[in-house]
Amino acid sequence: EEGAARFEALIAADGKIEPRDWMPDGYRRSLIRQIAQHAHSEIMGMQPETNWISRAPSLARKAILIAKVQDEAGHGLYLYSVAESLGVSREWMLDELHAGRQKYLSFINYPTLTWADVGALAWLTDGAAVVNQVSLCRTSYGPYARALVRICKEESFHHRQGFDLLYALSRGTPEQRAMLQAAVDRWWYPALAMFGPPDHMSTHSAQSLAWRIKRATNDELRQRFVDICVPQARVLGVTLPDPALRWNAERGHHDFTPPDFEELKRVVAGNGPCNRQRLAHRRRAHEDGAWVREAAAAYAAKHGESREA
Amino acid sequence: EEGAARFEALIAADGKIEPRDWMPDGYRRSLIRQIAQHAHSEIMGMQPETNWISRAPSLARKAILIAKVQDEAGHGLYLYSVAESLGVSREWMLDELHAGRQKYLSFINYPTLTWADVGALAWLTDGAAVVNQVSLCRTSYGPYARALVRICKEESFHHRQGFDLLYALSRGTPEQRAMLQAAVDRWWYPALAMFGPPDHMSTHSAQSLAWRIKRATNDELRQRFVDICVPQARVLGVTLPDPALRWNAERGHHDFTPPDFEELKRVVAGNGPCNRQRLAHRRRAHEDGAWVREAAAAYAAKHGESREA
Amino acid sequence: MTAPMTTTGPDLRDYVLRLGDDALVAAQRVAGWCTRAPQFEEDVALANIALDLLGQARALLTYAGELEGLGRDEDALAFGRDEHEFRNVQLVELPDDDFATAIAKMLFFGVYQRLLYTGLSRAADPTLAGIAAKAAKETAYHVDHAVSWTLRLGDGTAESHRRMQAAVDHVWPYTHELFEPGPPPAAAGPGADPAALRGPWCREVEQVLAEATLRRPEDGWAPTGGRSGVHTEAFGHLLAEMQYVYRAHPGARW
Amino acid sequence: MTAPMTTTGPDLRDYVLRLGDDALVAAQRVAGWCTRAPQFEEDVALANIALDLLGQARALLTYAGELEGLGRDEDALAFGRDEHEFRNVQLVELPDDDFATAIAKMLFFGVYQRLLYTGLSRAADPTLAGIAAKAAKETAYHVDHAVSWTLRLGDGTAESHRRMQAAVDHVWPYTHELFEPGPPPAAAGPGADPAALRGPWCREVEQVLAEATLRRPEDGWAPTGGRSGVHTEAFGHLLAEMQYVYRAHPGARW
Repeated sequence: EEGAARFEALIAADGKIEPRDWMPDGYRRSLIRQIAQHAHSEIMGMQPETNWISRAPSLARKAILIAKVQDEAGHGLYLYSVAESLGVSREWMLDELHAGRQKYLSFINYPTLTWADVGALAWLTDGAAVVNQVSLCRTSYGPYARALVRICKEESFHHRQGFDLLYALSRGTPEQRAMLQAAVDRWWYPALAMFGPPDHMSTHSAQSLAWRIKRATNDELRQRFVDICVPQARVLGVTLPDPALRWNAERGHHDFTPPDFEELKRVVAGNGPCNRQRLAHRRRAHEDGAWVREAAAAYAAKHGESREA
Repeated sequence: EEGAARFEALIAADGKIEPRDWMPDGYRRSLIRQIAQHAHSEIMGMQPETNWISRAPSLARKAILIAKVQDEAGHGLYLYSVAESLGVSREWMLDELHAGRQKYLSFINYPTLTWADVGALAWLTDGAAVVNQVSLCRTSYGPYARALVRICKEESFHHRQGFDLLYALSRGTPEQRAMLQAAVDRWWYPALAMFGPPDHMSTHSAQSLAWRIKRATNDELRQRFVDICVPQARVLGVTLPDPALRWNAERGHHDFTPPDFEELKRVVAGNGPCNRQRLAHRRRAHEDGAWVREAAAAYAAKHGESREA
Repeated sequence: MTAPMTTTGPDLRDYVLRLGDDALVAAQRVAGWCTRAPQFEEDVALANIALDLLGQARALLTYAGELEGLGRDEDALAFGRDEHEFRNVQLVELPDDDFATAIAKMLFFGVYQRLLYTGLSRAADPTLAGIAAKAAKETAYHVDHAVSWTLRLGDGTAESHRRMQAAVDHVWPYTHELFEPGPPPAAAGPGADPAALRGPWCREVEQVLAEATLRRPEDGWAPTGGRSGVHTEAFGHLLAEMQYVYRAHPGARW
Repeated sequence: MTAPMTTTGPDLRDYVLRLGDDALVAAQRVAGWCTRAPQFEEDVALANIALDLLGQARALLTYAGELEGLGRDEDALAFGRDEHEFRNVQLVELPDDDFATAIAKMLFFGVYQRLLYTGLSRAADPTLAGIAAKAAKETAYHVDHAVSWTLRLGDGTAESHRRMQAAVDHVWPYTHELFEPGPPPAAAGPGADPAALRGPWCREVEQVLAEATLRRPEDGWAPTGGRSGVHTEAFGHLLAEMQYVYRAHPGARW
């Protein structure tokens, strides 16, 4: 009871909950769900980008892409350890992921079909992630908030690099410009859908806002993102694929057509273009690596943990 | 005793030995060794060519290449069945191949590094095979002689197609012509080595000639091949990589530098550039296909052989 | 680098291009089995099928180039187009992860091709009708081959049954794209309406699956996009390999 | 299509190109592990190593282009040369069939690189010395990483021991090419003579293998050719993938 009172007081004072603090089961469960999903998204999100590492048409861009994928693996590791502070193991979370019981962001289930997709993915989905995560940096769970500060910084960097890649295409050949427009056409709505269902349909939002796990509603964040993108699209000379998109002086915001949430539901349910492929790839990497992890464990057991790298 | 007499008489009369005829053990063993090696060479020889099927730069050439590889698989099958008429099974021969106890022609252990290698391989090594096999068509073992008649016809066709591929390169860009010359430089000596060690070093030749398993010596055939190639090389505008190569009016033949038989020995012993790769590829195909062959056998057992395709 | 694809061009040209791209990409995948088949008889059979498909592709792409009238021959179309200009269904570009996957693809695609080519052999356009009549015979053999393996793998060992069922489940969703609505151009004739082929296709395939003791997957997820140039991630890798030499030597003849 | 390779060009340029090609091809292979590593920590570590190697390649190829003076930048050299113009050893182009093979390659190549770069960090040529000094530090980390995995795999389970020994046996013959005679150009200084590196390399590698309970393979077969542009069949496929986009868009900037 004392714990509960302290928890409520801390939340009310906009303080941070730490791993050893008492917290309601629902709070813990929500956080585990959210952080695991975030971690899985970092890990699974490496795949559409890695698809282009071997074919990157300049060494500088290849290096940037490898570094981005590396950052994401690092974020995944960091986030799994944050989730572990809530009493679950990485192994369990991976089992949940591999079994399809825990999710990752739906945009990852779309294919990267050209080099321009690498840029569009970074510009739009990392851009959306930043908008989302900047707001989450004030989340009530301390370890997650601190992780997000670091992650946000790197994601902003990725977002800018994506824009820079696209900017080069926008100054390029007709084929490059066509590639750029087609990629933006493909990634606009998957990025908008990243903010989740509209507020009136969102099942977790109210409680998460009350617990200050979330700090803004899906629709607020989506609007913020659209307002940021429009001038950037102008610089790139691309048309965002929404004929209804226009400035609304009265609202001080852009009007726009929201994503097709039926499509979002289908993709989350497992029926996006690449869900099966992504999960099969992840499972195969895990299975192919089993003998290596077993060897490392056997070696550590023989020689003591101190010998482990 | 009666069988032996009949065998000697048949050989002396240049007749054909048939599977049910009596034959000396050494004759049988020599034939099995030679026919298995020939079959293995057809099968293993598919690899350096298949390496370019996916990248063939014209659809017409791609079709020709697939058809050639298919012919070789067909030759392999035909030859395994000829060897089976001598009382060994295909399975046993494959085990011998996979274990490295039976050989295949050494040129197969060189890599095909450019598209021009596909042509040079066909022009030179199929050309050499034809010279060899035309002579073998009169071999004393009936089933092998009949197989060789058909195989020879197809090999001549491959040889001409190889020449045609190279001819197109010889009329092409500077890069194509350079590719052509480099490929001929690579394949000339592996092709010359196909006729085996020089007569004075050949261990099996004398007995094989007596039994009319072979019908000409290694050096005779090699000379015949060189004499055929020289004018063809002129048409292609390539230099054969032998500064000593010149017409000897007295002999009525070209003088030439023989292959490095130490290299041939090394390659036959397993130390060519691709021996390990070729054998590993073959073994892997065999192992990966085990479950399929088992399924076919299980199905046939359930449903009777008549159902088998 | 390549002539732009005209979307306002003759209907028949787009239609023939689709058929040609299907056959070309299928041929490239099947040819990938050379030296990798489970037995040498199968190396021969699969090379044969790859050659048939490649022959169809060559005839169709050549004809598409003629209809287009821009001077592009079969090679310019095969090697000079970018990924988004290819009109093949995604089914044919799926990687052949194992022999069961190759057979499932061959069964589903082969039955479709046989029904379609049979219909097209009565097309008003004589060139197309001629290509289709020859191809219909070839695909009948492909179907026989795929059926015989589907039976042996489905009703063979426990392991082969498991693998064949997994392959059927994996490939099935991609079969829907074969029958996407959109009537063929008039010159192709009414026998080639993809929507009308779905019934006979289902009956034939379902019978084979039943005899092979395999479960017919539920219809549900139906990935699509190939006909408008949207492909799977695997396709770009296939093209990179297929087109590399041609593109590395612009203007060369082979 | 590409400027011809001058064999009469400055010695130092050829030498720097070799080093650059080694690093570039190694980076391409190591980067192939992204999303495929046995654990996420390893995804991070291997990406790190790939980045180091790629950074070395970029510095070296840029410098080779400057020495050449034909206006080719790092990308023109990486993406615009044909296979026979690459000067890397065959070791780095071998496919990483499994994790053990990747580690064996990293151990053998890493120890070689560290010894070489350490020597080169005293080169008379200041640019080369600068690149080498930085790279020597990086490769020390690569070696540590490879050693720690060699120990764990060699002395882990029976299965990992079997695989690691097979990988060591498979890769070993390709190590000879690293030390092929031919003194480096004067500007590289005496610390970089490959023949002189073989002794220290052997001692270091042999000690690691022994500690990992692995058998040091016999010396015998010693494939070669990379330094004169003769590669393995796998290399053409690597290049097709790596160069495809660049070559499909001649003249484009990225």
